[in-house]
Order: sequence, then structure tokens, then C-alpha cells
Amino acid sequence: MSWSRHEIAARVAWDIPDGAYVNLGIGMPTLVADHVPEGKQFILHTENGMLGMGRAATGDEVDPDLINAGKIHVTETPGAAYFDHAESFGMIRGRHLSYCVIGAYQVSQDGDLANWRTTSPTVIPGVGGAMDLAVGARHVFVAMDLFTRSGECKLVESCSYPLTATRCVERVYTDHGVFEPSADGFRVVELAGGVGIEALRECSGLDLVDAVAA
Amino acid sequence: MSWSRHEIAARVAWDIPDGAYVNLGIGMPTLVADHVPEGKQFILHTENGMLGMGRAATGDEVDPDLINAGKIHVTETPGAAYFDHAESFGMIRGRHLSYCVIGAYQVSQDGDLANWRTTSPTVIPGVGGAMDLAVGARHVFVAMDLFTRSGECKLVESCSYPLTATRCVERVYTDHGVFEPSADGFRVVELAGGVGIEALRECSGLDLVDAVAA
Amino acid sequence: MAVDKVVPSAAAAVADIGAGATVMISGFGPPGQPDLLIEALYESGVTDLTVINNNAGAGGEAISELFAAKRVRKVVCSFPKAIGSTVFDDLYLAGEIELELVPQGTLAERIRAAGAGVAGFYTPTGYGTELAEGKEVRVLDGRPCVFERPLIADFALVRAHRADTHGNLVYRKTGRNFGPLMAAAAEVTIAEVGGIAEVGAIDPETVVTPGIYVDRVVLGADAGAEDER
Amino acid sequence: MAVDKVVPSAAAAVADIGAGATVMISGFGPPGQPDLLIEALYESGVTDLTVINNNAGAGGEAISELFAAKRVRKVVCSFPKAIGSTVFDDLYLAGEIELELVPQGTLAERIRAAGAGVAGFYTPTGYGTELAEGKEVRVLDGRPCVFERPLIADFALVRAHRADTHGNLVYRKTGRNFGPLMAAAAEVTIAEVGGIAEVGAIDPETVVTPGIYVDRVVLGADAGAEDER
Repeated sequence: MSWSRHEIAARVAWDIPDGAYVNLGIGMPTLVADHVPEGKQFILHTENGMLGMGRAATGDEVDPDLINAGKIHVTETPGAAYFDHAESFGMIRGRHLSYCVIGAYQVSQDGDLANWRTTSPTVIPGVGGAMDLAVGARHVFVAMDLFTRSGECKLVESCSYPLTATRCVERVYTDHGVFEPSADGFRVVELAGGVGIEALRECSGLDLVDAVAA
Repeated sequence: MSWSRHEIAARVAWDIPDGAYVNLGIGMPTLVADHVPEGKQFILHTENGMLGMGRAATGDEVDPDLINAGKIHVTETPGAAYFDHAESFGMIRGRHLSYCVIGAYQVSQDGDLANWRTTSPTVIPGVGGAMDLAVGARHVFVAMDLFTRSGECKLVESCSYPLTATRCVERVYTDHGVFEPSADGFRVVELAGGVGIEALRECSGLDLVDAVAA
Repeated sequence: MAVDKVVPSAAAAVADIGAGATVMISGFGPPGQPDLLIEALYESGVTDLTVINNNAGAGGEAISELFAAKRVRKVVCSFPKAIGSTVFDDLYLAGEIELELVPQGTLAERIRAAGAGVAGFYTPTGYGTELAEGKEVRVLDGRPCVFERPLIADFALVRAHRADTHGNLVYRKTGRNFGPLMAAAAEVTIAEVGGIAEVGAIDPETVVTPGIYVDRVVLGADAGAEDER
Repeated sequence: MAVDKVVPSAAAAVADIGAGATVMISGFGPPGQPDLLIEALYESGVTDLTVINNNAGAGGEAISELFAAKRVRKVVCSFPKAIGSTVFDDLYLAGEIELELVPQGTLAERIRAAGAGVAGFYTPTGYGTELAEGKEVRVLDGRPCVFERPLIADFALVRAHRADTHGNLVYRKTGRNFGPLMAAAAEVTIAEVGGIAEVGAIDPETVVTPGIYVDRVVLGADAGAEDER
């Protein structure tokens, strides 16, 4: 059976070490914060100028001056720090952030990432901090469904959507398993229960390398 | 009679407007702070990370963590701010500092400045913040004696000492008068009492332009 | 004379922003957005502006009004899409506004470069993407990088938490964002603040924007009795 | 596990600094100089160092000892001349140490660039002088500028006023100087501090160096009973 969004998030959290400085994108990546394994602490970065971000604010916790990059009201944890945008993106671009977890439209087997715009001419383009995170974080993890709603595989030989950054993705966590871009094509690191590598090869049209630990 | 060091400093202070952000070099330029005309306030910058520097500290005022760029213990004035070296020199290079007043070995009639090293092979070179201040401050004023101890004029056609920056000096305040580099040679803006322009032309070998206000 | 940068009204503070001016506006979402100054800019009737902001009309009515009234010729931003507003979208799709889209970190760094006198820099961000098309690329330490230039403005409108009369500023939480960068990058910087203190009331160790970068200080509409002088 | 970057001794903190390492040392004069860490570095016996510091042995005995013992192969600084010390001068004139002289603002900006992932930049500083000889020059906005590269280090030894256990740092007065820049520019950053507080004890608004840049925290010799935990 394929993994749920929460199971994907938990799988990502499992791979991030204790004490890591982590930036979580909007959507499925945000769920990673809810699945930090016991005994681990992640320090969350939000690119609008904060380290030590806490969970979403509720009720009286809402402070009009405290939002995350998704413009959601959040809380502050002990040891937090505020800084300006130059410092925040210097931190990203300067490779200080240990992990970022982001969504994607497509990931190519070279590790190219497409996650900032589709090619629709009626959609206003907006890039935000996606390109900075993709080139800057030491480890770029993608969390996404393996297939689009119309059934197309989001792991591709080469991206047809506009690129966010080249050769940046280290791992892709999906509902069907965990994949790693490599020179020989995608390596299949782990499969959700009941998912067969042969079936995936067929749907995706990709030469998948079986790297599932015995 | 030629001007004293204090008279030169007072003359510089006269030309700096109220509310200016000013960096004062070591030596004669430092004296400018002692001659701020009544009704004016200068906000002093020291490149080791402070705005709102006060006078030299004495007795109990000495704080081991509070020195100026000359490594002298100083005081803090109301409205002071501390910042790091990148901010301090960004402030300088970004043309936020309205005035800097510095000493010089030589100033050329094009406004080139030589003030960081002589050509002696046994002297250790050290540049500090001289080059940054010379290119960055909106108005670069030089305060110096017009002649070296051995009688050579420090205003020159072109500098023989290593340059600090090209075409940066706006005015030169000396014991014999005030000079401005210009395309036509040095303009003599003001002369100390008893100093004749003809005599200066003779000593200096320069084509001085008489621009003394009638 | 004692330095005092406090201006009596937002209207007076923005009065010399003329047609064709380039104006930076701080803020990321509502935090850090100078609402009163943006409103005063709108009321002034000024046209043909170039606006540098992280967004393009998101996070506040005042800034959306400015766009809706077609006072903005061009916007430089990282994320023009606004939740709950189609003002920019409609103008853009109708070809009535120019958009320069810049990755958020490059936007911040270009503004920082303007303030810090850095004439240009190389960044890995954007390499190989359509946002770097036509830009110079150079391989440095084995990594292809894109050449970027400073973003300078005639005016910066920034929002801070408190000021003193010298224009020293402190911010509050994620309201800091672009404020300190923009304050340094414009010829004239106008700060809207939640409170104004006498000089000396802000701990010199905690000042974020030193007064050297600030030309005018205006009390925000929300400040009310918060003027501490 | 709760994040805790406090290391029991300066000796332990510098133990992995090996021969040939590039080490940044904060300080401008005595303020901001990590005396205990420099002493521990000296005691460790490590050789063949490249030191990046504003000076070269000025402002403290510990750093002069390091030079005098010929442990430093090269120094990158803006002002090697020390008042009351000829240690560096003698080595330099004897050709026993390499000197890379950098204008102070360019030194700061190159360190800042390393920390902020800027691969290179153009500055007007130094143009037309012997310190720019051999460097690429480019005219930008009508002004000739010099191309400069980031200064990266293996280790940074910085001095701060206080830390919390996450490595968040605050500085004191002109002791701030190069500390925040160097902390971000090195692979491993070790902070010597005057006091260590529990996490949460430092106001998040006043943190100057966020803990993300700091790997190890050591209590300075002067701190004594100032450990607030």
C-alpha cells in the first residue's frame, strides 16, 4: 500500500539528524515538523527572517508581526533569533542550512528540480525563495506524490517544466517510495509496501536502479 | 602667520554642516571633534563598528570593550549604535558617510591621495581602512601641514608615493591655507594671514589658481 | 542643532516623491509593511512609479490600491501572486505593468549591494533557469554563477517597530525582513514606526538600522499614544 | 536530544585544528579577541597556519606568541603593524612569513561573502593602487571596480559577550567587529564567551550571530562565575 502524506513526512523526518537546521516548504514538507522522532530536535528556519520557528499559532498566540514564509501565523521557540532578509538568504546561499524539504512538479534523474512555475501562459510567475533554497541547502529533499493527478510520473529523464535549479536534489520522498538521482538513473532506495519496482519502471518509463537494502 | 593644528581643525569643522556623519582619521583630523562650532552637531563614525562615538575616555569611563579605530578608549554618546565590520564598511563604501577627514603624505592636483605607505623598504605596509574611506565618503577632506619636515610641498602634480585612491580628495586644509584639486590645477580657496600666493607658487612649483574670495 | 528627523505627517514625508521615481517598500506579508506611507503615496497622486517590493500588491489594501490605480509602471519582486487579490494579475495579463521577477535571495542581496557600495556580485542562485537568461555566467570555484547588479532606489519606505529622533530603528519579529536593507539602498529613506523615543532611549547594542541610513521618521497610524517623547 | 554546543575546555575546542589549517581570529585591538582560544591554539603546538585577522599579532600576547613561535605561514590582514611589538615586523623583513594585505573593508566584505555564499564581487576600493595590481578591473556605472573573491576558513575563533547553549551570540560594544562575519565564513566556528545562558535567555530580537553559524562554545578565562546556568 502506498504511503500517506503523513507517512512520507515521517519518512523524511527519520532521515534528518538531530540538531539539524531545517527549512520546510509549503504543503507536504510542512508536515515534517509534526513527525520529528522522539529524541531528535530540529531547528526550523523560515526564510522571512527567523530561526527557531515553532508550530502554527492559535488563539491568543497569534502575533501580527510573526508569520512564516507561507504567511501563516506561527510561534517562537526558546533559542529563536530574528534577522533581515539579506542575512536569511546569506544563511541559505552560504550553505549553513543543513536540510530543506520542498515540493516539486518534476525531478530529473540528474537531480534537476522544477518546482516554481508551470508553462501555463495565464498563470502569474512567482519564484519566492525556491531557487535560493535549491542551490543553498546542504541537502535538498523533495517530498511529493510520485504521479500527477492525471497520472504522469514526476520523476523524469529531463524536466519539461522550467527549472528551479540544476543538479541539486539529493533524495525524493514519494507515496510509492524513496528515490535518489544518480549518474545511472534514479536509484530506488526504498519502496512502500506492495509497490513493485517493475511496475514503477513501466509507469515511469525510467531505468530504475534497484538499491533497496536487502 | 600660518595656522596652528587647532586652527586647521577648526577651519575643517566650519565647513562641515550640522548633523553630518563624520569619520575622523588619526592625528590632526581627530582634533576636528574639539572644534565643532556652537549650534552644530556631528555624529562620529569609527570604522571598528560604531556611530555616535564620544570623546576620549578618562578614568572610570574607560571600558575595555570600547575603543576607536586608533585603538584609543573612547566614550559613547546618546543615540550611538554598534555594528559589525561588514556593516561599518558597507556604510563607508555605500556613500552614507557624509565626510571623512584624513591626513596625507601627498595630494595630487587631480585629487589623487597618497596616505597609506611610504616607499621605504624597511617599513611594514599597513593599509587599514584608508582606501575604503577615500573611495567611500561623500566628501573627502585632507588635513595636513603643507610641507614635510624637510620642506617638500605635499601638494603635487602627481603623487610619487603609492596611491590610496584616485580622484577622491575634495579639499585640502593646511597650515598655509585651503586648496581644492581641479582640472586646472589646485585652486587656492583661502590663505592663512600673511601667506602670499606667489610665494606658494614658488615653493611648490605648482600652477595655483587664485580662487580666494575677495 | 540637535538632530531630529521626525516629520509631522506621512503626507509631508512623501511629498517630494515625484512621477517616475523608484520606490522600495518593505514588508513580507503584512509584517514590516509601511501602510500609512503607502496610503500617503497613493493620496499624493504620483504616477509612473517603479516599485521594489517582495510582492506586488499582496498583504495590504494600500499597496493594492496603488497598483489598481495604475500608478505603477514596473514592479521588481520575487512573488507577485497575491492571495485574495487579482489586481496585479489582471494588469500583468493585460500587459499594463512591467514585471522584473527576481529570486528572493538575489532580490535581498541586490538591495544589500546597493546599500553597501558593492557594484556587482556572482551568485549560484538562478543559474540554468529562465530567470538567468541573458545574464553573464561565470564559473567560480567550479560552480557556475550568475552576475547580478545592485538595486538602487530614489526612496525607501520602511516600517520599523520603534525609532529615536536620530532615526535609529529597531524592528519586531518577522517585521524586520527587507527594512534594514532598503533603508541603506535608497537616496532618501522614510521610516514609519510604532513609537518614537528620545535619543538615547534605544540600547546602542540593539539598534538594527543605524540612523545614518534614515532621513525621515513618521509615526504610524497604529501608534496612537505610543510616542514616548 | 537538546542541542548543547558547550565544550568543557578551550583545549578540547581547538583539538582538531591541524597543521596547515586556515584560521580566522576575530578582534580589532583587544576588544573581540578570543584570548583563551588563541592560547589553546598555541599550546596545541599546531604549525603551518594561515591566519586571517585584522592585524598580525597586535592587541594581545597570545596571538604574538603564535607568530613568534613561527607557527604561522601566512597572514591575511589589513594592518600588520603592531604598537609595542616587532614580532611580525622581524618575521616579515626576514622573509619568514607571507603577507596578503587587504583593505579593511574589502577584508570584511570578502569574509562576509564567504559566509553568505557570494562567489565574488566588485568594489571600488583599491582601484588604481598597488593592492589591486594583477586583479581584474571592470567599469560598472562609470566607476572602475576591482574583482574580489570570498575568504573562506577551516576554523573561526571568535569572541562574544554571551552565548546560549544553541550558540546564539551577542557581543559588547566595539568587541563585535569581525566576529559575526567570521562565524559565518568558516567550516567550524568556535566561540569564546564571557557567559553562557540557558536557551531562551537571550532575547531573539537582539541575537547578533544566530546559533546556526556556531559549532562550539567555550567559557572565556575572564568569565569566572558568569556562567548563568
